[in-house]
Amino acid sequence: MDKIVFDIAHLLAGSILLVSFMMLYQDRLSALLNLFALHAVLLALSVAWQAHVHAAPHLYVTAMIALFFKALFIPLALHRIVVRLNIHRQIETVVGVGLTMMLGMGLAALAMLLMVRITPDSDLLGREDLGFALATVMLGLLLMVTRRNAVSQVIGFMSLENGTILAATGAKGMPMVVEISVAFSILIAFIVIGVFLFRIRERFDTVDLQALDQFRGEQG
Amino acid sequence: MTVVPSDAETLVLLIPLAAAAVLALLPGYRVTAWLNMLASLLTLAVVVALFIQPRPAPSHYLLIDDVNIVFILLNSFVGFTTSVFSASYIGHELHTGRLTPVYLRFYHAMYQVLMFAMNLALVSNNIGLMWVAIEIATLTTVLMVGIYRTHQAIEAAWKYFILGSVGIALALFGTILVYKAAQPVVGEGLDGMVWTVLMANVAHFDAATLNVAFIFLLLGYGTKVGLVPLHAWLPDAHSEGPTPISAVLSGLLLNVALFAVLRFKLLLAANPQAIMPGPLMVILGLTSVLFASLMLYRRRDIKRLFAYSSIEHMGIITFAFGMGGALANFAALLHMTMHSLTKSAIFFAVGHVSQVKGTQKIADIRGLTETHPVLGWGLVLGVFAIAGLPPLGIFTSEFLVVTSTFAREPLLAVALVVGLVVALGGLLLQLNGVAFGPPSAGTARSEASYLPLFAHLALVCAAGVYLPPALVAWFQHVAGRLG
Amino acid sequence: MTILVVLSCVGLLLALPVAAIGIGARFTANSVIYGLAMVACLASLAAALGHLLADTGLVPAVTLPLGLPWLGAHFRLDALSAFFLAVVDLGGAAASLYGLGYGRHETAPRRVLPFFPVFVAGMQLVVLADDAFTFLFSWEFMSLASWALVIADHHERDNVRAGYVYLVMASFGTAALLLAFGLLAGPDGGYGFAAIRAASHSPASASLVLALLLLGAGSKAGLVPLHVWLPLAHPAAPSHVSALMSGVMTKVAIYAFVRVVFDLLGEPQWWWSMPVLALGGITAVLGVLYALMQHDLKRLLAYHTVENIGIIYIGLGLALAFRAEGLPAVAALALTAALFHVLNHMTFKSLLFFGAGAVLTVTGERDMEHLGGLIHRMPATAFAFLIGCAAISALPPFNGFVSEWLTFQAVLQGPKLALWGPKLLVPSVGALLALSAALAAGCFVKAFGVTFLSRPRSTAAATACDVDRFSLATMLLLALLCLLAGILPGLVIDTWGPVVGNLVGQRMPVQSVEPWLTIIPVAAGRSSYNGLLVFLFIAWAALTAAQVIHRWASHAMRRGPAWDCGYPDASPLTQYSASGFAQPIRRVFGSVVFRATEEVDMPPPGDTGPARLTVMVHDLVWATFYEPVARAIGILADRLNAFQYLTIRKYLSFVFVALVVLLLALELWL
Amino acid sequence: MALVVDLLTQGLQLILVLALAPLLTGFVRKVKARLLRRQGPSVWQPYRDLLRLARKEVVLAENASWLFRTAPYLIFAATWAAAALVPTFASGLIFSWTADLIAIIALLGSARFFLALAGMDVGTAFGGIGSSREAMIASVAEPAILMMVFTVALVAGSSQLSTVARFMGSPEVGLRVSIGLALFALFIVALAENARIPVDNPATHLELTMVHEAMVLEYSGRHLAVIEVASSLKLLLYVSLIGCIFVPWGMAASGAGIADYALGLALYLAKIVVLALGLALFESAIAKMRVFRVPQFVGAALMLGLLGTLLLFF
Repeated sequence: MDKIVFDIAHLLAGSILLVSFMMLYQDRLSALLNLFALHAVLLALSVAWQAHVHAAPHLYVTAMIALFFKALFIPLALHRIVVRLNIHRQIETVVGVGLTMMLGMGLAALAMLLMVRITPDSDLLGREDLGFALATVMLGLLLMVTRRNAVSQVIGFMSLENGTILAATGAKGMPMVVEISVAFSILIAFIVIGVFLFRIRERFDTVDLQALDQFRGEQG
Repeated sequence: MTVVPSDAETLVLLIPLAAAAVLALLPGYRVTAWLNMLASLLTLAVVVALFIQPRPAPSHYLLIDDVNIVFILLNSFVGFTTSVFSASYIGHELHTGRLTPVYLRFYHAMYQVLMFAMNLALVSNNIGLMWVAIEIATLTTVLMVGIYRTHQAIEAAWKYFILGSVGIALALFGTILVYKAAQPVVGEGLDGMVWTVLMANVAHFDAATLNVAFIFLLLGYGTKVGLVPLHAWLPDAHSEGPTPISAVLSGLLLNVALFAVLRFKLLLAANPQAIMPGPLMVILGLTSVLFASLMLYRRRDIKRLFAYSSIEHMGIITFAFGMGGALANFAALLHMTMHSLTKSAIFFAVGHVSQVKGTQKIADIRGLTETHPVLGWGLVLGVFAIAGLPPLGIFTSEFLVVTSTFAREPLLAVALVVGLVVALGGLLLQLNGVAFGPPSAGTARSEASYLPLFAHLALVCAAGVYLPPALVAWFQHVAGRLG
Repeated sequence: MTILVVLSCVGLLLALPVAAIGIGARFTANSVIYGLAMVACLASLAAALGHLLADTGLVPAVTLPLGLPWLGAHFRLDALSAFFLAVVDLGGAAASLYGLGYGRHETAPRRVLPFFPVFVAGMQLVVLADDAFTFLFSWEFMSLASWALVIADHHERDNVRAGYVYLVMASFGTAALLLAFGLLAGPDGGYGFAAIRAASHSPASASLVLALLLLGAGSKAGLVPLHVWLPLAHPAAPSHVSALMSGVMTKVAIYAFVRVVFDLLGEPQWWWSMPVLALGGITAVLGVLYALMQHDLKRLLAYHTVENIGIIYIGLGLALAFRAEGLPAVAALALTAALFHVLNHMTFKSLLFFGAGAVLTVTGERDMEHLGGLIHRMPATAFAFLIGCAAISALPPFNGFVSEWLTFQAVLQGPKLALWGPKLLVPSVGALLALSAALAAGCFVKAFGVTFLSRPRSTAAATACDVDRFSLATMLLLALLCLLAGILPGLVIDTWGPVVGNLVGQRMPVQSVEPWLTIIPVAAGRSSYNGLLVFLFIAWAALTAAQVIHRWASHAMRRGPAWDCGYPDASPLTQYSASGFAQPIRRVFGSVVFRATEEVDMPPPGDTGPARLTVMVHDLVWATFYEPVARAIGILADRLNAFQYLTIRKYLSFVFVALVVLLLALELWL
Repeated sequence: MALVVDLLTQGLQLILVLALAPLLTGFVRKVKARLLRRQGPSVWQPYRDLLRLARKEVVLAENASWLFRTAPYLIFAATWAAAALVPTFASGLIFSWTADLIAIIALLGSARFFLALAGMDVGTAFGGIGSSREAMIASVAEPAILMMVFTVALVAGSSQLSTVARFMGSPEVGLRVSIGLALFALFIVALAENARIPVDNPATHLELTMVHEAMVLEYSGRHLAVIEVASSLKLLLYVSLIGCIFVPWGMAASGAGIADYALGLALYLAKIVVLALGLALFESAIAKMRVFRVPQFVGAALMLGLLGTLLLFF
């Protein structure tokens, strides 16, 4: 195959990771949502490219899901929630952005190191793709644990999940990718609906997890 | 689809699924409760048939072998007894207004979906399918945990949901990595996810990929097993959901997740270059035992108390599987069986207790053996069983775990024993108040059936004294296959 | 055949709870359960004694298809088992007979009746078990049954707490034994005792087993510092169960020690005797010192159990020392002494607990400070209790003396030892033994004097009357046994010659052939003792003296008030109290052992308020060993409890950290 | 025939100790009186006292039980048995193997046990004080004497007094530190056990200092007489014990002729006289101790005994 094929795939995967870093850096909620939309678009492109390259049309479904569900629907819905809830635009990060970024760098390095060792018979780029996916997963998790706000945690989770989808599509000929992405979408929908429902039922005044934490068990 | 599959392995999945559909449509909790029981019984019958008949050849999706049939059998049995308990229990919840008929309908449908998901996870021959099944099980139980819609219940469900989702995502990444490792050897496509194919070829897989994969899988499915430090969802989910669901969670779902871990352990163990998965499991198991045993001391909610005890026991089982060897594996299987039976029995008892006393707070439940001798002593017996005292079954498995470990790794055995004694101290401390001393108010008779409780206890007690040689031979056979 | 008889007795006992729950009527249930339990115990006793006396060398064994199927439940009745089975059965029969009367006063019989026969059966199973699994199963089962009996009166907070401490300690002990047997069985799971006996154990692992046994069996027996549960739990149970626990269950623990150390482990190493001797000596002295500080009658007796366990361990330690140095004859003497003390302690401790139970039944009091003068109102109980006191104080001509005398004889063989360690330890332990014997006598002067003698200190004590005939019969029978074993020791100790022969390779010379039934442990020139002659002479001399004086001098008698220093009608409170009695000894020993302090709060001159004396006694063992552990668990539990209340984000970060750590580990180490 | 002689000798020993005991008490009293430049009562006075007491009516405290009434006889019997078992003028008597030294000490323990109980019976503060202190002293004295017994038994290779006496009389003993320590320990214990100065004062009736007298305070008449005999017997026992173990010369061996017996008897009497003189001298020269000094005093004996024993193991 053409080298360009891999280069494009590689470029897209790298961009996804880059956006992950940007999300880590971004501490404003609406900007974060936009960045996530970008993340999802890049994922959709990447998946579509894989579908095209490997002639695996079912992957287009995954790409469509990524594009419409994650890049459009979810960010819009979350935007609405943010507006409706009128929650502070400033994200309360747990650790400073600088530190988070350094942690993120470390994680990315770790992911690369781990992935470079494996599959010695496959080419370097393929390994790096997997490394990018792993790094995206780790950064997503990092995002989840460094943000106090439920909405940004949801975003973290979704970027984590984007990483897995990236890995899944990168794995040549992997079956059930579509099913998995559908299952994940359901999961995400649940989460979003959950956030949404709690607000509507007015059980929680804010979506800040600290409010939820008041009902941790055994305090009554 | 008009083709009715005749083979039992599909029936195991179809019955719960069909029942769920029917239950979702039927009003009236008495009928649904009975139907629920009936469906569970049918599943159990099919599983027994499945157990007896020769093993079918594995397909790309489903697999019945000697290992998972043990899990399926246990699953269906406890699923059935729990449905019996649930049938007599859940009506009371309706009377007290904690549940509405609509939610009850939902509850019964979800119960069967959960059964379906667990059975699917167990019979699947495909690591992707297994992942999907476990995800369904997670979602179902999340809904069940939150069914009372109190603040605490929703908080517990939310916590469970988030942690479970992250776990699931990690497990998926691990699964993808396994496929990645398999792909160069077994080729692209479905084969790369079929368990039997993977097992056959794993020796040639890339070890480095498998290593990373196992860490993701261990942490992902380990979250569902409730291993410390991934356990946080477990105590709350147990304490806030309906009691039958607590019983199913502790008795079954944890086993299913453990089964998933076990499968990948086997995979790794078959690859000579990969890391030994045992030590990781041993460390996590031991951490869980020690942590959970200390957590028992400060519990104020009785269901949460036993949830921590479940963490402890999953730790013991993980520890034993991690140690490996015929004796330890046998002990782990036995322990798993006994724990499922005992812990669900305890949750049955706790359900009765919280109904008659109207509370789950340990401080408000006092002198149970005096006001409710049968229930009280049943609970005492259950706690003794779970604490590993004879003549109850867990004593046997703990005996085997400890003695077999001590000869190999004395320090680990000592640490385990310390955990066991500390846990016993904690459980007993709480039991003393609950079962003895001057009784607290609440002398109403329990309306739910004692039958499942004492059936389980009788089984556990009988197993403590006498294990049928056939069962043991079977377990030994399975233990041998677990390496 | 014998073993089948014994096992069917066990089976009968195990079936009794069903009857206990089934029979509604309280009176009938009581009679049926205790009656049948007694029958079962007696039948089993007959079988065990028959086996022991016949000494055919046959060892009946049977394997039942229970427990682990590939192993089966092995039961075996060798001489050692038979001896301990006889001890268990004798104690069980006595307790059952006593229970026939005592049980009727039980407030909650349903919390006692089902567990009593099961408890006895558990103890029987322990001594019969012939594989590690069956042994530990029965062992823990026994603990569990006795625990249920300890908390029979569960409305009493202290009882539930005692039960808690007891069961935790019991599980600790079981855990230690579990590890010991794990080590003995090896990685392949050779759990049968025959396999363990046949296997060779490396010196290191054998020593570890010894250490674990001292922990496991020692905690059940009550070796200091593992004894703390004992004085809490034994008194809390109904008195006939206290008797079983103190008199019999501790012996089962001794059995476990003897079985493993003397039988399964093979040849002892030279230094093994040293920890055993040291612990035994310390236990003996501390046990009795603790007992002296008590004024709860049953607790005092429980502490004396600790003391006597120390004495038995001294005997066992001596036997180990001599055996390790190839002196089987002396080892046989020491082991015989230890086993004799096992039997003796069972008889007199049961007797004493029965006595305490009788007092408790009629007065409702265990606190000696509220008793007194019961000898007038309970003469038969007082008589039996007195004999028990004399026996436990090692006074001739009773049985306690003979076993201690034999132990002393073994101590006197100490110079035969070649190695310095045991050689120097033996006389020191002898001194501790002597000290404990002397203190025990003082303690029982206190116990009997304050409880039965002097003037009543409460109305309950003043209005008591003697107990039912079952209880009395039991106590008098046991008193008779104390006397008989004391005056015919030769006949008694010959019974377990085969036991000793099997364990140390040589038995003591046969005693029953000596003239006048004297016992001569080693050689006639060295030492001998004839309890029969001593008893006869004392009886003859006392009777003759009384007769002569009454016949030739005077037999006139008049009652008058006691000397009152000119202050008539002194209140009973002016008598010596139990703690007052112990005060001199507390001053002598207690300041070191218990950090006892006395504070006198004297009102200023002119003030007519009472002066107050506050005595503080610290339990150093509790403070040194247990409190730190309890505190550590408490602190850890508190600290870890914070993990219940974290935010979801923090829980997520655990997952995250776990992932990163594992991946890092993978990266760095591979 | 030999059996009859043996039995007669044994009987003689029995009667001898019983007959001599009050005399020894009287003799010590007399010597002490003379040392204090008093005339003092006759050495036969104890016999007269006993006879008078025996004839008197017993005044029993209202609360006294059957134990109070039987205890004196038991105490007497146990002490007599013990005293009769210590070889006096001859060793190897027909029943000498009945009990060894440990058993003899234990028999004295039995006597003390009943005495202490009797002190508790009436329920006055005096009885209690006596019993309590007796228990304290005994708790140190008894191990001390057992340590002494160990020393002797280890030297002689036997705890049987006849054998010990024979061994100690033979030249193979030599001079040993341990034996000296044992003698010293035995002497201290003898003082304590017989309620002599400095541990107790046999002549006192000052409540706060007395031990033995406090326990027997409620006794009167024949009961008191029997107890007095028993305490005299005990004193004699200790004197005989010292004689038998440390100066066993001239003791007739079993099966010896009349002359040997006569010689043994004469020497025995001489030993008693010498030891009694020593006791009287010591008692006159020293003052009574505070009660709580006593454990230290007797404890010294325990330490000496233990040291003596340990030295033998080297």
